[in-house]
Amino acid sequence: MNDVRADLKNLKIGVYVCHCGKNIADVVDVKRVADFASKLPGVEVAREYLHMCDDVGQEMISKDIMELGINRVVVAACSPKVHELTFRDTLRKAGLNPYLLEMANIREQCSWVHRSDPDRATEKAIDLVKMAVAKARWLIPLETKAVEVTRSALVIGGGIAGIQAALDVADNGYQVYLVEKGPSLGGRMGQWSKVFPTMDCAACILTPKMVSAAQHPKIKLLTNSELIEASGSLGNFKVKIRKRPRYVDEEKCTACGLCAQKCPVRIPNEVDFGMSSRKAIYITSPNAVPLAYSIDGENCLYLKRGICRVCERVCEAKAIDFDQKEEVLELRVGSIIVAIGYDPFDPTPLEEYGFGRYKDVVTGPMLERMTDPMGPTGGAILRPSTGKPPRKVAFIQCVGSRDARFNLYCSRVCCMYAIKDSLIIKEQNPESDVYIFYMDIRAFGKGYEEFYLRSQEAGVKFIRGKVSSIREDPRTHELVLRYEDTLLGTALEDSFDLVVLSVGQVPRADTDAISKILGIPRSADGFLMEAHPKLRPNDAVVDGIYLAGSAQYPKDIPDAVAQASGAAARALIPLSMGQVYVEPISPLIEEDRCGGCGVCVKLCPYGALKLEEREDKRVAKVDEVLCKGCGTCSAACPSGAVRSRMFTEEQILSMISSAAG
Amino acid sequence: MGRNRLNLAIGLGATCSGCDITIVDLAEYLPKVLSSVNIAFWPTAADLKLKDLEAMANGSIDLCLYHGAIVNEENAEMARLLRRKSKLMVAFGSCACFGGVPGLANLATKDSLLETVYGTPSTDNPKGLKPQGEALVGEYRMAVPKRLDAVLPLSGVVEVDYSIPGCPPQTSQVKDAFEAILSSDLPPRGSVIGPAKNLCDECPRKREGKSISKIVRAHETIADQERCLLDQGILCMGPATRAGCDAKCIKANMRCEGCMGPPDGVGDQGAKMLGAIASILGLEGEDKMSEEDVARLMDGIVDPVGLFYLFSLPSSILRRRLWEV
Amino acid sequence: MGRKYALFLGCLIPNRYPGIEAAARKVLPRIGIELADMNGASCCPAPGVVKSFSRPAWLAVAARNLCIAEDMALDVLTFCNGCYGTLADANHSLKADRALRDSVNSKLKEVGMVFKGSVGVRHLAEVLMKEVTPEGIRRAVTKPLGLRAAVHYGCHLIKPKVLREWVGSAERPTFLDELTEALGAESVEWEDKMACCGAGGGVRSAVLDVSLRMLNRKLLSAKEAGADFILNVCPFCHLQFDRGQIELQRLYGLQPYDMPVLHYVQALGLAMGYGPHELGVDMNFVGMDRILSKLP
Amino acid sequence: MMDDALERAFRERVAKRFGMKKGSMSLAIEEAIREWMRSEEEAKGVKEAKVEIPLEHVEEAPPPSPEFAEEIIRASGENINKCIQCGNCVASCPSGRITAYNSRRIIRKASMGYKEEVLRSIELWLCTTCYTCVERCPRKIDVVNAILTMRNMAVENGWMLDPHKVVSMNLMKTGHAVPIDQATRERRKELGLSELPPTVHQYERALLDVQHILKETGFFELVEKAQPQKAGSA
Repeated sequence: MNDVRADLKNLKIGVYVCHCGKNIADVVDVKRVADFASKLPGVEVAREYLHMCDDVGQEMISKDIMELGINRVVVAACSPKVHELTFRDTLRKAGLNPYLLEMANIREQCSWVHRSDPDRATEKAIDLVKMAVAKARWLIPLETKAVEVTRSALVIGGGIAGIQAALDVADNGYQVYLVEKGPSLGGRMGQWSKVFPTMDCAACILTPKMVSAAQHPKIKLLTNSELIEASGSLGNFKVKIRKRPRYVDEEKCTACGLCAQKCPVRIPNEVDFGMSSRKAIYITSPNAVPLAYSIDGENCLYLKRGICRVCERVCEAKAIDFDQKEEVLELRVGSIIVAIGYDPFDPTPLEEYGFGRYKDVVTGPMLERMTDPMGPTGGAILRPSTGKPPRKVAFIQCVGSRDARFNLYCSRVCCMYAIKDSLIIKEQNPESDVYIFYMDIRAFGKGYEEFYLRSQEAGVKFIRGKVSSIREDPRTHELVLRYEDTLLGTALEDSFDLVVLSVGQVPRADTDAISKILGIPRSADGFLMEAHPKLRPNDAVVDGIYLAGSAQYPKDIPDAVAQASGAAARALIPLSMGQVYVEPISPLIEEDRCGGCGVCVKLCPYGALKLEEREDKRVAKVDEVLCKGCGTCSAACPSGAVRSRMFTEEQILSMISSAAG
Repeated sequence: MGRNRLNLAIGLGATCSGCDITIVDLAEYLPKVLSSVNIAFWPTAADLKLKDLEAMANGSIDLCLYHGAIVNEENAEMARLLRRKSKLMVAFGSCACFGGVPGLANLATKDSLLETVYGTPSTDNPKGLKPQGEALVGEYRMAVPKRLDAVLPLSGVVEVDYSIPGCPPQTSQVKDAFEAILSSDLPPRGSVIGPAKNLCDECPRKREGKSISKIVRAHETIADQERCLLDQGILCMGPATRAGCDAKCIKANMRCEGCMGPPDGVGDQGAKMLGAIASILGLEGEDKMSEEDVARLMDGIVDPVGLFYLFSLPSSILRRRLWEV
Repeated sequence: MGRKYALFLGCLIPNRYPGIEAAARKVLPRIGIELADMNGASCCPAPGVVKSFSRPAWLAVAARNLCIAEDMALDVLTFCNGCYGTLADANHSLKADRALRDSVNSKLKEVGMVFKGSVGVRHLAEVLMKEVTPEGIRRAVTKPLGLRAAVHYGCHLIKPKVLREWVGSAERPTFLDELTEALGAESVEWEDKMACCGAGGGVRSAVLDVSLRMLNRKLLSAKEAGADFILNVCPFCHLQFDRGQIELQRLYGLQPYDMPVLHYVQALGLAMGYGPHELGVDMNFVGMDRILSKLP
Repeated sequence: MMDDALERAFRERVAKRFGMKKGSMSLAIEEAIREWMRSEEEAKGVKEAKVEIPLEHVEEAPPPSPEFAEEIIRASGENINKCIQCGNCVASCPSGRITAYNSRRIIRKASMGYKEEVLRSIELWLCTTCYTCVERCPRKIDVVNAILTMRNMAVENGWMLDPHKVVSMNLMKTGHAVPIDQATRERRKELGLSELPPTVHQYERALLDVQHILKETGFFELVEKAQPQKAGSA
């Protein structure tokens, strides 16, 4: 295992150039690439074929391994992200060490990006193959390592996605820790009243799920809790959870609400986006799970200033417990599902819409709260300025979405929720006029286009044009919208008494913190990045961590639930396998070269390196479970003692000289 | 030592001759060496002429220790001649191994070098004379050897069998080399005679973290004798330098300048050290640093080539500076 | 305390509204802004017209003006939004784009100049806001105006915002209102306050009626808001508001708006106790009686 | 001042036409002014306030040239093909509110390659370069930059409005787009300023430099080759 010198004798390299149907062959002259490769030193055979990844292609490679004694394989095809595992398997089945494979990406890096210049794309493909062959000469056989798995899972986030994922894993018989930052399960869905396109009551379908999660024998629910530290890898994560005190004994509290009645502190209610107020001891909803009050330590008079304790005096169940302390729990889990959800976009920076300045300009989620019987208006849609029902309502779509100044992506839910709310307004007051200003209506889901039609039939007017500005008429307090009806081609002005900004979903404020703790990167839009956008949409980039719901990208409820079940199924794989194989990515430290200078130790982003004291010397030592194979240590080691097994200096240098030569 | 004496040559190129002194420094061991060798060629110590050397049969010298860099055509010719005559060619000292201090000339052009040497105000050269390639002196045509475009290590002109780095090499290394040769117990060809590890292995100092928040130049402080110099912000080359010198400079509270060259497995000493420094520089609190903070920190590195490539520029991937024509 | 700037006059200030120039030369040194003349400067050249015809010509002439300030080693100060638009944007492009700079310098070489990118371009409003500060203005004011001002920012002062970070908000900036309030005036809220006066882009010179109809909306809304006068920081907006009123009257027979127009330096002069004549305020087309009679 | 009877009559009419509600007065006044302006113009023989697109310019629509969009993108650096036709620019446009100027349509036409139609249209010259659309464009297209680039192309083709030619001549002759006049000379003296400002007006050598630069950059040539073009009334 310590021998990192490649066997340069008896080299027999096989090169396999893939057409990828027409994907590669339409641009790159695959025959020329294969002909060229066949003349490279050490190459025994070079072939091209329609689909190297199909049965016939793989068979071609294994036959060569067995019959011609090929002992290094170079596949010139797509990105290793797509098929490296496929071909490693081919090698393994043919009896060759799977790490004696090198891939040249002549699809993404040649044919796709240089479609307009086939000649040079072919030359580049030849260069890449030349480099891959040069590297292949120096490949060394490596072994994967089997590690025992901790058979439990952590689910972060108690919204609909987190609940679904937790239930699926627990129903398979494995222990789940469901961590929720707030005092109750429910998440964003818990804030909505009716959901599209069926218009059913969100609480009616969500509450039973919340209850089954809370009562599930295999689910340990941790509310008021958040992840603060994580280490380890697939199969064996070690996490630390900080559990903030509730100051109310969940078991004793009967949720009678007397405490909140008497509590003297009044603060804006975040559930209602500040449209109502709550007390320092509060419950997020009458359907909350666990159904127990909670004291907000930031605002409680006793906890902040040592006075009051009214709640304690009035509580007949004696449930108030100011002695509760913050706890830090250390858990071991085999897989982690991240379902931290999203925040609604804050439209304040779009100054042309005057949100925050004009009372009657509200966001879609604020309107949602008004439609909730338990919301700030008891379910009635009212103008905030007058408290009266609006007669003319405008919805402005794509506020902060599909907008290069803010978020370029489409938020996927705003068209449908605006249509839903337009129908609710029409239901509540059929006389009212409702306009939806849109750029495109995206009604892509099952039953969505039908829903759109229903809204048109109800008399909602759809105007294709982005509203440029909102101004309040100082006399009438009506909101004057400027827009172009682009289908008519005329610039217009019209007055409304309520304007709803259809804001989209943005990554939750704590996404960055979670991404750093778990070491899972974010994509350019700020959401957590999936391992592959098409083939591994449920996996985070780090093995053993899975994504569910809007943490990955804006989603509506059906999509969030579907992805949650998908993530749960993925997370169950290591748990049910019991063992996982760790890639030989950790570096090899050549002890006879290491002088123990310690440069690598401080540098390792995963804390996987430490100096080990020997009799008369120190040497660096790597923890293979913690190591993620980033290669930082090997690049930084000033004495060349740390070597990345899959990117040895010889491999890289030979690639460079073959490219230069 | 019953058998024939070894034919020994000590050749030299652009050298300060400190390497010669190392041999003399063998002290009590010297008689043993001298009794087992026959000095075939050693311009510093023995009166032998070029034509004597030319007259020898090819391969008649058993061992040639060559010190000094290859700077001009004469050096190159001498190296090639000795190579032909010698069975074993050893690059002796850092100039021969990597180009050494004379290698820093690769930062200048031929003209600017002459300008510096013959044209600075401190030079007594009222007529502003500069060496000519060729000149007639009376009836003789005198030629100054032509300077090469770049300073090269010995391996730049001939094949080298072994290297003994150091400025100068340690007497212990020389002893080891002689022992090995005399007993015919030779390491694989191409090896460096010396420990494979870096200097930290020999360094007695205590190291804590490795994270530099401020760069301190050696003359700006009196370093703590106990603690790792890098931890104190002094850019010690130890981590990227071969051990074998017994950390002499370090023990004198002086940073390692890297004279032993890179340890085994490292091609480019300066680049490796730069890589390490870049990795640990400002590591602590890096996320809070502005562009300006980073720039200020980097400005602490004065004369980076002189700092990281004092001995190894000609054998590095940089090799020499290029000028726009 | 006190900073020296290269004063860029442009065309309209010296050649149509010299009162603004006179006011600036009197008032600014008293609040710590020293002015040095840019001898031989030309038209900036106008961003609406010249830039519309030939970007290379526009850029080269602008670069020449910048070179004059570079030779003086002073930042450029202008109180015309058009000049600011041209000089600030040209300066930015030339500093950012080396190829552009080289091509312009090849033209400048023939007149013995070279653009180095060594100075900045400031609008008076920026300098007043950031260096003098509203508090500094307030201290210099001896006769608070006590009037209701319809503050007009003008477009090129605040947009494109990418090149004017100091502006803060392009939709609802507040700095000019703060500077106006510092004069003891009230800045009224008026519809279409941020709208264009209609003069720019070559529209006023080529299609006057379109330009005047834009102006008419602004004047109507200023009047409705009960403003005593329109305050601006640009001689072209100034000209549009001032002469435009007369043109609306003459060409379309509208009732006179009788809405006085003041450039900020003139309003500052009044608030510092200068007489209207010294500030050339009486050289406007629209009479000033309405406000002069209200002044303390 | 309006007499009371007239005012009463006006108010009655307003109530009839616009209903008794807030804001109707201002709507009525605006309409009245518009009506008034139109009748005054007709009476005085002033051309109609709406900008006319001269017929000869659009009589034969040439076929689209697909490379037009590419030319604009290359010259301006603005990828007009990114436009999603949301109309935000038009709704933001102070000029578009009162004229036929529609920046969205110009961008669309340019993107589709209707070169002649775009470059020859008077619409192209109705942008006041206020940049409001630029600030609000959800695709971050600098519409003004694109429009100015198209104007440069129009001028390059010899299409320059007459009044603009006058401004350009001023610049070439005097170094100022708006040169000094006799009345201002007098006012300057009255204000204690130098009769001529310390600009190119005072420094002849500097004027020659400016003229040299304008020649070198081809400005003289551009202006000379401009064909006579009518614009709106002045």
